[in-house]
Amino acid sequence: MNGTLIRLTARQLLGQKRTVLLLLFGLVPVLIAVLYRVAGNDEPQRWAASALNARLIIGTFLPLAALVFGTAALGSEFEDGTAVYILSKPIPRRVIVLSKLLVSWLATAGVVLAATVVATIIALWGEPRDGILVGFALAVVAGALVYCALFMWLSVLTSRALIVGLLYVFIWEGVITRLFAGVRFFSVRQYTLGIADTVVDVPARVFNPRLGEMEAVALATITTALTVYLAVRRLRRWEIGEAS
Amino acid sequence: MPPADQRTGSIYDLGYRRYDGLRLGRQHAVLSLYVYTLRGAFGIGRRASSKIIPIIITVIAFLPALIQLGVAAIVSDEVDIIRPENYFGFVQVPVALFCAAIAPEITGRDMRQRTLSLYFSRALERRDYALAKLAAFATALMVLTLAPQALLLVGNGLASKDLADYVGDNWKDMPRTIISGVGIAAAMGAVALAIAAQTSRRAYATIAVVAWFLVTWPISGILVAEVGGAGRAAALLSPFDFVYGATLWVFDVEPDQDSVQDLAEIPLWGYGAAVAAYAAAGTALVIRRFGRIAA
Amino acid sequence: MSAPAPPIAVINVSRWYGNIVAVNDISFALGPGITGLLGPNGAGKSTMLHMLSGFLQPSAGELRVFGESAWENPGMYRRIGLVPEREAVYPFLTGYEFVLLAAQLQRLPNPEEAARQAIAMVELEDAAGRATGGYSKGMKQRVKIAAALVHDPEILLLDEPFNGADPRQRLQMMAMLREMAARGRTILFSSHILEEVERLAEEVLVIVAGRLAASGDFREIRKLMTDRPHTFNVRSSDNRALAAALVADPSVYGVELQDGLLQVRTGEFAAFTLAIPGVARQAGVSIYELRPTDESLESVFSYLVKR
Amino acid sequence: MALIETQQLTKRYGETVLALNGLDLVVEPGITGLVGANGAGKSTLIKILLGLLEPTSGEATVLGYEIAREGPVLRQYVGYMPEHDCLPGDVSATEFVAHMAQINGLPRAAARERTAETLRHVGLFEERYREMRGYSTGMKQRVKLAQALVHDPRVLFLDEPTNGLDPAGRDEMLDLVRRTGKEFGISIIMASHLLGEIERVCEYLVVIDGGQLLQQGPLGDFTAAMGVLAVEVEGEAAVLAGNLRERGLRVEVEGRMVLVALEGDERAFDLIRDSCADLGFGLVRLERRRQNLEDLFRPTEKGTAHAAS
Repeated sequence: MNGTLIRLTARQLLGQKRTVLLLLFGLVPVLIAVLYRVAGNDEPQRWAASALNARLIIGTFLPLAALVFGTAALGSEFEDGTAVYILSKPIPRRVIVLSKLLVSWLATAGVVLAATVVATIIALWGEPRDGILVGFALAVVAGALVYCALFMWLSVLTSRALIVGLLYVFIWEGVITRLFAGVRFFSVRQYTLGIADTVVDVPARVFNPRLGEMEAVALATITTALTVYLAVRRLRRWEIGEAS
Repeated sequence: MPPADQRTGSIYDLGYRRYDGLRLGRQHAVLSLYVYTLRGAFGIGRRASSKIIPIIITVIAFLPALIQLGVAAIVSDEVDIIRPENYFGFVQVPVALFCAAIAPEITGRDMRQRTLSLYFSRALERRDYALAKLAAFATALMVLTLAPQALLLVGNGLASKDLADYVGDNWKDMPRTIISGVGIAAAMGAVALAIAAQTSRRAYATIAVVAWFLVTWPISGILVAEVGGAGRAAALLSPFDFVYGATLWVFDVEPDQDSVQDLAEIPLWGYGAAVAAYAAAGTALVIRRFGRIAA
Repeated sequence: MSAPAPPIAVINVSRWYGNIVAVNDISFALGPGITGLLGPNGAGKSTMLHMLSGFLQPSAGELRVFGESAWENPGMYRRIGLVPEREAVYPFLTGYEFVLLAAQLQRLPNPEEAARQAIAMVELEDAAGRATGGYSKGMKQRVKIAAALVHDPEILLLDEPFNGADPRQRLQMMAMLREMAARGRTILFSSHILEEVERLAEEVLVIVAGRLAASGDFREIRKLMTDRPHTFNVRSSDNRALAAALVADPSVYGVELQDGLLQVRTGEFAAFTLAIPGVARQAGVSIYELRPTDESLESVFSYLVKR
Repeated sequence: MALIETQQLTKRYGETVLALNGLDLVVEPGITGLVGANGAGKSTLIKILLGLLEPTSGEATVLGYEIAREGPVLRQYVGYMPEHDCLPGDVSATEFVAHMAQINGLPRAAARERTAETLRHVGLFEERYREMRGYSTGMKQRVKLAQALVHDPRVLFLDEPTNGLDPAGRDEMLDLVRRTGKEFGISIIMASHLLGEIERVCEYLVVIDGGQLLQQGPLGDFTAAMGVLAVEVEGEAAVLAGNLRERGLRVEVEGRMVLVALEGDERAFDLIRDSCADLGFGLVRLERRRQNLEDLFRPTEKGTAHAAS
């Protein structure tokens, strides 16, 4: 890790305007939770776990935030032509990737975790939490890391990382995983939900992920390590564009 | 050709020549920009890498039609035929992808590369530019919404035992299909372009368009199904939901049990009105944006 | 220990992109001093500099910086400073922060002091507190140089460093580079403008169409370049009379009269320039303008290569 | 009919910046140089005449068309080459220029023919089928000129057309502009802050400063017997300089060049010639130096040169 790179990346990712937009974005699940409480429906546990957290936050907000930060942290350096300045320094490529990853992870996890915690507390106000709050908080933080690592690798692989990432999240994870059960082993969303299940203690009717707890933790770890390794390897052999 | 024995020769001046032919004016300019943009949306006339993504998305839009026709050709024609309104339910997804990937290119390219000043200094008004771009993008989306349906209609007709019978049975769906296809393209295209035109950075434009589709979708689902009450109006928030509601209205079909449209209890014509309102608002925003932008 | 490796050694290096050969079997070695890498646009200068700076892998041949391979070797950046051609900077950083960033990434013991010194070297103190996003092209160029110099590298590679600089800034940058060269630094800069290279470089490498067309002492090469068939454009008080007088001179191949302009073709550059003042005086003609044409690098080089 | 006429043309940006300040101007057809320092209002004027910007107040006509009411009609007959980059990188020059021709109302077939012809005219050959992203600055400038010319405009607005070009490219571009104006009778308005460029191309000069007309007139009025001669010799520059000083000229040495002040003295040409002949130096180059506008309007010992005329 390199403090200078971390500070630089933080300034790149968290411009004034973007931070405001992001906070508004994080506010949406909270508002929905408030509306839910006002309407006062039954089965708040099932709603908080399966609808709010699994579907809305982990299904949509987490990958979107990770997509923005994960691809921008390193990808914007290539797009803007500033990558030369950090690559022409005596810093191991591993340190560059890890520093950039750290910042994008913290930014993603920060926004989404805040939304998860506040929205879940509101949704389960006065109800037993049964590990839902802690479980999903943990899952969001872990899932943010896996997604960011994956998208960072994509961003050193292709200049259209954002589109590829979108296709992955919303076609592969969103549609294909639902149709073909075997694909669940290759879905970060399923890892994230599986990790939540290590803590969440509710009946399957309330929340039932498709991957076992241990499978999910192992696959998430492998995916992170592998994508970080691939990103570092790719960066080592990065060639400046011919035209640029 | 002059006869070979004719002994006269001429040397032609190949220098710059004046042009005194036709000048077709504004309409022609708008039409040219429309065609150029439409070609650009599918990467025609551009490098191979600009074609990949629009082609993949277009292929996705055609997949169900191709599968259905394949099955009909190989197995039998007794398989269930995909209803047009169901096809629209599916095709919304590639349309949304196309919006996310291509809308930022439609005007963003001109903004990034500062080509706008060349357009606005020509026989073209700013409003013309906005409308030509919008029309081209909506047309590109119609390729996705309508062409697979046309293929399906023709293919099924040819595969059926009696073509005349088939056409007769399905005739009344034609205008409905066209109205739905145009409505989806207009509403989604106008709003997506209005969002994308706010920034010249491709990445942010893409994310903003995606956020419109994907953040409103679960919100609508959750507010309508799980929260209820006033939250049911959220069905008009998500493009997937209001567009599908409008399709149901056009085809005069009842929503499925427990679907968003069923639970929201909004009269189906309300979705039709929403489609019109979104299309109008998006168009107005695009015109406004290019009326003010510095060139 | 054996003799120290030269700062830069390039041995039979080629680089191709698919079927396009950008650099074709080039060899040279560089030591301390200023070397100009000269060539028309698209000749392969940038490709060569990118390979030297470790951002492109040679397709064939060997490329050594202080005896080590430049490829996949970030450690060497401790001893190399790099000024890329692209204008891009981090727009949200001030000039000082940008240079400080480079100093910190180089892990200098006192980065603040080093950054201040580098900024002083390029005379950017006044603008150092402003965001680089608002800089002019010339200012961006200088702040990039400051960032490349901040760790006092032994080798400095500059890609078209004088683009966008006005004449005064150009002089100032040249003086700075000369001063670095005097301290034993190895400086390689690329340019497609002959005059720039002429004023700064003692040694020159000429790349044309991916090949090394000439190398060595600049004055000698300059002589080779000028000693070739030439065309001069002349305007005078009486073009017709001057033309008649010049045709008699053995150095002149031919003359051509156009409206208000006299074109003279000569086979011997030196002999012609020596003859024309006397010939004109004898004919009683005033010379208002005399310009050698096709001085563009492309034409000079294409002549060099064809020989 | 005047080519351009403006009345009290004013453009304000926000509260503080006054880019044009009640500009009254009449420009006749021909090749006209529009000079002024950066920020004098050159680009603003061009953009207003093209309809890219709305004036805060005042009126203008181009080719007899009122810009406020008849903009779209007028712009059929206008070509514009902006100062900044404006070319998409992912299409070929042919495709782009043909598109721009069509936007200007040319039917498709005519657009194609004119594109081929115009690109040839500006000197773009095999490259024209390639994507423009790989073009050099010189090639890009040529395409920018081609798109402004392709529809055969009656008036051409060029904003700093030599920006970013190397000396050879500069010469070629200026030559192209001159020929376009002289041989094809297209009126040209060329903005530049380098007087030397204007001098080589234009017949008339319009000088604006602080958003107002400073002066205008035929170019000869401005540059006759003014400026600096640059002399390059085969031999020691310092020796030549000393010799010329003895002959009574004001001389400076800059690198390999000897700079001679003209100061209205026609004899300088002959003195240089004779000096070279006497010293046995080869004369390699003798030309007027490109001059900054500031030099022209800087007061000299003889009083204000032209600024008060």
